[in-house]
Amino acid sequence: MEAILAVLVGIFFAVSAYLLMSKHLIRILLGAVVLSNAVNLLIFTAGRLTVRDVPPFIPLGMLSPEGATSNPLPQALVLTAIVIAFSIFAFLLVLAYRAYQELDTDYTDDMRLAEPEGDDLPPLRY
Amino acid sequence: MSTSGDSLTFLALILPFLGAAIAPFLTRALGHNAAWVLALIPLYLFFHFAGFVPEVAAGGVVAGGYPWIPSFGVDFSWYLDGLSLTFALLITGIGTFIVLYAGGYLKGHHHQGRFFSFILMFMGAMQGLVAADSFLMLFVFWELTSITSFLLIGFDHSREASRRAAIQALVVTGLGGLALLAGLLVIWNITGATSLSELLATGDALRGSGLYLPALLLVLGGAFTKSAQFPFHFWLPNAMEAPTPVSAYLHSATMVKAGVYLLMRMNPVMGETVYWETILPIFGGVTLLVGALLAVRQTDLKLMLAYTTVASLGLLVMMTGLGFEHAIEAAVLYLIAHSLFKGAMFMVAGLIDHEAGTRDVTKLGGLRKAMPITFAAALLAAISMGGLPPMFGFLAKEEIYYALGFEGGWMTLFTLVALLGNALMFAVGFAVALKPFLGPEVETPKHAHEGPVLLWLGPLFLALTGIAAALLSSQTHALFSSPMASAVAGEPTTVTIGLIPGIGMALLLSVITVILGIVIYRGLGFTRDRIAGTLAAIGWGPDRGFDQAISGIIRLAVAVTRVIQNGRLDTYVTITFVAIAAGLLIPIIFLDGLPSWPTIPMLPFYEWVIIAIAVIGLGVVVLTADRLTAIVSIGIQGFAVALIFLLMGAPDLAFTQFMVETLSVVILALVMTRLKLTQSDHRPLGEKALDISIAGLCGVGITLVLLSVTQVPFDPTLSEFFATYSYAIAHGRNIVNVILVDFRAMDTLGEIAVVMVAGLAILALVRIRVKRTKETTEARR
Amino acid sequence: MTLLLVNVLLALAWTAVTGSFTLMNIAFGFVLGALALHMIRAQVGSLGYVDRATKLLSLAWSFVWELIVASFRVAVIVLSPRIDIKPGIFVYPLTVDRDFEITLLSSLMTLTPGTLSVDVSEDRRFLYVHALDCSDPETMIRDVRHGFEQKILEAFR
Amino acid sequence: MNTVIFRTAAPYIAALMVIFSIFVLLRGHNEPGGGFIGGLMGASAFAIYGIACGVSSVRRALYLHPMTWSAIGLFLGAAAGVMSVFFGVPFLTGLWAPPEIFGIEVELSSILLFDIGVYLVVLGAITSIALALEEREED
Amino acid sequence: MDSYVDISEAMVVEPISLVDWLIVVPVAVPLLFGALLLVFRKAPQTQAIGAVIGLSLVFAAEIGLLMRVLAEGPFSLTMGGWLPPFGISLVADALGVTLALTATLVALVCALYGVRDIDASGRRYGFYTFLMLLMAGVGGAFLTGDVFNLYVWFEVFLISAFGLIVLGSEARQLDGAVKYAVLNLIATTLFLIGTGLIYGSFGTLSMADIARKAPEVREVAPLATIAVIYFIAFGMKAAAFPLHFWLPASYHTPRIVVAALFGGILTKIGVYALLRTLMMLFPPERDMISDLIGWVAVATMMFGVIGALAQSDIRRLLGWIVVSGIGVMLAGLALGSQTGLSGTVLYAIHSMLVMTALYILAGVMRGLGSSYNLHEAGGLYRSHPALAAIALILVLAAAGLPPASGLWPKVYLVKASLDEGVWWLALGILASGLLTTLALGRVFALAFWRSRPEGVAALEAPVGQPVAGYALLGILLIPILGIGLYPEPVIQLTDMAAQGLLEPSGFIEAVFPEEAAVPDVPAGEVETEEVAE
Amino acid sequence: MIESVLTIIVGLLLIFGGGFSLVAAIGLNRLPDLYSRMHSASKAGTLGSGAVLIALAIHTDDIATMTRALAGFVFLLLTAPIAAHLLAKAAYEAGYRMWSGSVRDDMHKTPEPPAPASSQN
Amino acid sequence: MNSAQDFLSFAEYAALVLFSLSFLATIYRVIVGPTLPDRIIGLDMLVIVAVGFIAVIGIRTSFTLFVDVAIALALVGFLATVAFARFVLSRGALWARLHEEDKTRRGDKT
Ligand code: NA
Ligand code: NA
Repeated sequence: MEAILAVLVGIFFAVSAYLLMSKHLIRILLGAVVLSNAVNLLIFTAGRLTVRDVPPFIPLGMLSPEGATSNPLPQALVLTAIVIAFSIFAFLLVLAYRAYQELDTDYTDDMRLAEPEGDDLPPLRY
Repeated sequence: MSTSGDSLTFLALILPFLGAAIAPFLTRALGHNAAWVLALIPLYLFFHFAGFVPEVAAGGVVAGGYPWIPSFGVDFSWYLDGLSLTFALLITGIGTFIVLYAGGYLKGHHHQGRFFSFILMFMGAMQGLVAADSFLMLFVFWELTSITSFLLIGFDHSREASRRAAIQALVVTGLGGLALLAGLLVIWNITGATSLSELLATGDALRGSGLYLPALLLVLGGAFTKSAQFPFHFWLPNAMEAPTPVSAYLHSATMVKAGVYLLMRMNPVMGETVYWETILPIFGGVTLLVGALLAVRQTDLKLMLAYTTVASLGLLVMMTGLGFEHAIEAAVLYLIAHSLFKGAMFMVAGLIDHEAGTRDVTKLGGLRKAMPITFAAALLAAISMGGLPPMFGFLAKEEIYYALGFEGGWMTLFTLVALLGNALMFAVGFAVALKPFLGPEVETPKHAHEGPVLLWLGPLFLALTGIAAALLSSQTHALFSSPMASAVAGEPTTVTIGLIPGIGMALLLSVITVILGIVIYRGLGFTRDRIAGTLAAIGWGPDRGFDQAISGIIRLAVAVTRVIQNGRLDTYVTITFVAIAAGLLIPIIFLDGLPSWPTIPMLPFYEWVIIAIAVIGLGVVVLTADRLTAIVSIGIQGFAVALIFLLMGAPDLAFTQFMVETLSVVILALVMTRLKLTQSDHRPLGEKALDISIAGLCGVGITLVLLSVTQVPFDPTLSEFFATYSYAIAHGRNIVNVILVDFRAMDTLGEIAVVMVAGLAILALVRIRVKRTKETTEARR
Repeated sequence: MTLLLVNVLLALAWTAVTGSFTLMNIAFGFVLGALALHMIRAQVGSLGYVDRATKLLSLAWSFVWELIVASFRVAVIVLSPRIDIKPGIFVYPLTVDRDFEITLLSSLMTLTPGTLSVDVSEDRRFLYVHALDCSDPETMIRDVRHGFEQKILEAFR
Repeated sequence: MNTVIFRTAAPYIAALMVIFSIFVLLRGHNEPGGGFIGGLMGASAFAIYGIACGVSSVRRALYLHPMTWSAIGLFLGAAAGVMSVFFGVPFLTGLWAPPEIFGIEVELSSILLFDIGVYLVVLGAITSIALALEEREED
Repeated sequence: MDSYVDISEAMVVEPISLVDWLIVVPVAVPLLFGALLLVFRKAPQTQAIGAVIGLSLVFAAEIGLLMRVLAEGPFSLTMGGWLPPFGISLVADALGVTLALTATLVALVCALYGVRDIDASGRRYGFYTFLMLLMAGVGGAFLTGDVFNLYVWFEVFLISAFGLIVLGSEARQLDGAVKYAVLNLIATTLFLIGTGLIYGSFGTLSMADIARKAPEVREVAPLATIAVIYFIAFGMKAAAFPLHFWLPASYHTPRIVVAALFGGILTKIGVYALLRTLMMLFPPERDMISDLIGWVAVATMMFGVIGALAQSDIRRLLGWIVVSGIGVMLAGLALGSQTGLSGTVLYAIHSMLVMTALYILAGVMRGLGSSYNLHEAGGLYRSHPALAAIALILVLAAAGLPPASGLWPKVYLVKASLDEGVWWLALGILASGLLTTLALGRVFALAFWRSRPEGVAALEAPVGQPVAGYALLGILLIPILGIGLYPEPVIQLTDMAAQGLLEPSGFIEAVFPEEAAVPDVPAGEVETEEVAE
Repeated sequence: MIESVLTIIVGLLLIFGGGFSLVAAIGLNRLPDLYSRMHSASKAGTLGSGAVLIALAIHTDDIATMTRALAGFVFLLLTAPIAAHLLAKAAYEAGYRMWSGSVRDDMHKTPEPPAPASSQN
Repeated sequence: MNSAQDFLSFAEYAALVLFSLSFLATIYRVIVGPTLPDRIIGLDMLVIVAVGFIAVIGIRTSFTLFVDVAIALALVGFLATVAFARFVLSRGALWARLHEEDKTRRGDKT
């Protein structure tokens, strides 16, 4: 199972890289979403999927799970990562929107206000 | 040899800096007369150091210090032998008069206090430099001289030439300082010595090391830049932008002599090698000739003197480099002599400038009546400079010729160089000392008369000291020259030369020098024009080269920066992913080794379907040209991931993922509602191919690493612990939740901080604009 | 009064999702429901009256039945070899005039296969309905009028 | 979204979602759920409410600015951790009061307080985001 | 039903002292204060006061921590009372505490400068909340002993930085923020990837646990790849060439106080993380890539200063100087020796202070009506000589010249390079220093010495004397000059920090005290010796 | 026995639900325009998933789970029509035309045309 | 009894097959569109199918906690559709026009 998910993670990662290398902010954002999913799957897979039928819950009346459960720790980590990624994504999205509003473009090659094209030479004299 | 901490010497070393701190206030209170008070500082220091003379003259060394950075083995320690003590005395002695001179010269200047401050700091730096024992202390004070001279050269800051000269000096001497640091550290590594005293005790360790040459080149880099050796000489004449007291000080006993000091200091441990004896004399000789010739070309008194300083430094380096006993004695004598006469000459030049309003030698004449004391001082200094008796300069020159004249072979060449250089300096020296004073009176911008005592006291005293030192040569030698020469040579050396010259080669050479000098003096105008013509024909020099280098560096920097920082996010991200692809693939292939081939398990078909949905969703996101389709498809892959979590036994994750995907799509749609985007995404084919390759490699890399990691035997201790105690202690059946709120609540605390800040940041983003837009629209109306 | 009903319903929903029918839990659900209603107080106008449980049940049953029947009808359409439909939008003149009732009716119609509420006119007198088979709107209007709409009126008036 | 149907239904759906979100929050310690999921769900509720009935209705419903709720949540979360200073145990150590409240298996504890903090933070922040984006544009 | 559970198997049962709680303060207090400031965001006048109180508490706590670390060595507290490695441990050692303390000082100065620099709307929309949470993230990052928790704190300060960088919402700012955000997102995600892989390889997240398990796990796990992933991720956070793009693209765009905060603190956390992970967790892997790190270091310092030379805008120039400094710090990591690491930590401290001061200086200059643009700046030496003096010291500090703080780390690093025979690294450090001298010397000559160019009017400036700015610069100058003149105390700290990286047993023992009890070496003697010293 | 019957009912509901879900999905692809497709999605789909939820409710022996499953069904019934209505209205107002084979469009003939899109909240 | 269980297993499997096919068919609609609302319908449908799918998994694994996920999805799943509808309402006109133009250009084949 890990092998299949490893391949899937690879696909997710490649897609996110491709999207992030785009010149359109919206696509970059989509890349960020996919990237987050790639990483979440990666952590999840790295925690092994040996037991995957039994969720990590302790049944009523028991002090601890009867047998093995799926690994809870990566789940907790991924949960944290999901929420963080979502917050950052939301920020990026609104940032992109505001940038679009102020700069009239979502095409990153045209977003040249902070580093204008053809910057002037600094003074050569003293 | 005193080794303990000596608080008075320590105080002496920091006293100038304390003086610098009070100078502005004192000047505010006393006006230019503050000079009288402030001069007490160098005067006190002079006497403090003078107190060591007997001990040092007797062959002793005054050393001491305090721990400074014990963790690094660095002390604040001093080492006063004949070399450093003589330097210290010159620095403080001449410094006393420089302070007084500055009092007169900058009288009424708005920033005279600041000037005092700078010059005292500079003095302190210079004094520390020559007194320092530990390498790093030497280096610190070395750099401090560069920095304070930067301030002094740029003192007249409203003029561009001053600023340029200051930067130039800072960069060139800064370059040298760094070389020196590297050199000292290399020496430290070779010998284990952290201080000069330790180094001097290591004997041949340095010379015998394989790293001797790098160390030598680095040290020479420091010395040559500081001492303005060709081709680094250009900064020094430009430094004439500084007020004259600075020039007088920097050029006589200090700053430029620091390089010579360093060479002399290192001579016992680095000298007497082929490299040393080749590089130093050659650079010194060339510098001597270049400096002297360029001096002739000048008409500005200060510039004439400045170039002769270059020449003199060349001569000193040449003599130091030759390294045999008489050469060293000559260097020592010439150094002392030069400090005295050059200090005096500069002060005279400044005095003329101050009184007559110009320093252009072609516009001056007949001042002898108006400024008799000045004339006397100038004349005495010029005599010393010209190497005529009864001045100390004469002794020095005799010793030079004495050293050079008896050797054959290559030494003949150096002899000729010295001869020519000396003759040229002779001519220039007298041009400075005579031309403004002799001849008919010339109308000058200001009506000249004798300057105030503050101004003429220094030059006169220094000039007279030149006589006294020569007349009392045996005492001078006993107290200063011999100890100094011994220190430089690294073995006991006795200087004997007196005012009564022996008949021989040396005297002959002296006579030739004088005759040649007079000839040049007579034809000064002619020579000047020829040299000017030649230089014009060349049309390039290191000075212009410096400008070209700087502007070249800046232009190059701009060009390079435009390439590496091109302002395009796309390029930045692409490069980042190239790095990531390389960082994933290269180590896994070459360092860690590839994972073994995995077995593909049997999955229920619906799990394949879910995985397929994820891949399809991704495919659509990538392939569609329409953004909205892409956004909808993002939802698909997100849901697929949630289902994968669900099927892998992670209902909480699936739950969260569903919620997050939903909300992501919601806010995407909300934002898209506000955008008016129609164009679709296209990349040129080549770029697309490149991006796909990079992305593909990244994907392969991640897969390989993850496979590799999942093939490591897993240690489930943590999760077993959580399962054991989740309910028993933490009272929760949902182990994931218990991890989140108890076992690893710290993560969650950080996480909610992220969420809150994201909310606030978005609020700020959306809201602040609204206000601004209103304002700008109002402003537009 | 109606708020009370809704509040009770919400409390029941709470006990349903928590699955614990203890008195304490119902009370807590009631408090929660009250809080939730308080938040939306601006939108909660008067709703009608209480105590129509049987009629509500009747409405619910007729809806479920319609849902199943009509779903089969759609299934037949979808699965037939050739899709033969005459879709269109017809206008349904509303008898009910309260927001809640309009909403309920429109939702029921949407859930019932074959019809889909597209919009309500500004004056709330007409419901625009998309039908998969729009060949005979009059019959459909009649069916709804005597079906859902009447049951709603009975249940909520 | 100017439609009677939506405007009428949305408040009830939203109220239902809020209730469900609290359920998810309180039960999270033992069953799927918890502060995050609950908070996300609550935020969804307000997002729907806002889309249907306008942002101002949501603001009125919340009394305080959603970011204030969020800040209160963070404060509660951190304070739940700091409480343990009075018991000589490290930061964020679970402190338990006698259990049994409201019928569901919830025990009063600093852990619950912490999870409520999480809930409020997520609810407030995401609601704030949604409202900021739903608000009528001015351009 | 409840069977007996031995709590001592799972938790620390002995009550802890209040002193142990000091380690929590740098995280908890900024979070609490940040939350409170947000609650009271509509009272702008309370904001600065609250922030300063909060940061002062943190500062005091960190001084306490430092004294404790000096007295007793590293110590640790595991959150939730769980036994390590099951709970998240905070660990205070010389490295973390020293950097945290410096960062807090810088933040305190920025909080005060913000009073002038941030308008009411900026405060209302959370400047001080962002600042506090940024510092919570920073404090957490410096003190946590858990790799995933480190990731979380990275995100906390990253998102707070996002908030700060967009505050004001000017178009230029948004442009810069986009690049900043996208590239930093990739970096932190890569960090998370590395952390996931670490968990997959070790089954643990506690740094101490990883460090002690590394020797066995190394046999089977792809640790070199993970180390490289961390190197890329933190290298990017630190703005190492060629992953530095985000920094020069954005640092000049926000309010100057924000730039001061970022320029001072943020990149150093990347350096810190590199030290912590590569040196402490993966030393053999670091050895494998040390040449790579060295090249990156040289390229960063050189391209950084080249970038600085190319700028007309002082703020952009400073951004590149920050980059260049990162290269210098990486040199110590490349060398991996005691001297080199000590130099790196020392440089990090120095850089925090000096870069913040330089940005604030730029702000004060602008506040006096001078332009950020070097073509237009001028005249400040005549009008404000004291400011010029401050500026000069800062220039010297940044250039690594005496009498300021930049000298010693540079000396250390050059010495370390030569010790290891890596002459080109030494050359790079020295050359970049020289070019920095040129770049900043030019700024001094142009903006201070030169009179304001013809035809350039003074820009509109806020009324009032820049006394506040002077005072804040003065606060920063004390340590800057202090380190320059008498570096010994700080060097003892950085030596200790470097020692702790090279020999992490102290760190491990702080987390797992039972490790220390294992007497497989005649530890008794060694320990008594240490105590005696 | 009762249990067996219930089990079989559960099985039948599962097949029924899955079948209706598939019918809805097929309808989604076969029907000619988006308005027709909404019919398929919002009813058959809801019924399909709803049937499975009811199956779950029957299958479980836990009252809490049962009520929750039924609540899920109710939630579906509450939300699905609202979503369909909103989307249909939006699509119509945005100008997505009906299939050319449509026979009637009363909405188009209304005296009061819908308000312009820009004024929407 | 046993046969009832067998039947249930078969039914579970069959339902999973049917739901999986529904997934794929729904996805197909999302991909081919052609209009934005078509894709949105697809996404909406996807959520509904997911609810059923999860419920089946819940029965199959007898972990009833899956039902929580399913009902949550049922409750919030329509949110995305609502948001998209809002988008279509305010910006969809443009898309609709573009789509219609596109259709005219290619000739209406539906
Ligand atoms: Na590209
Ligand atoms: Na690209």
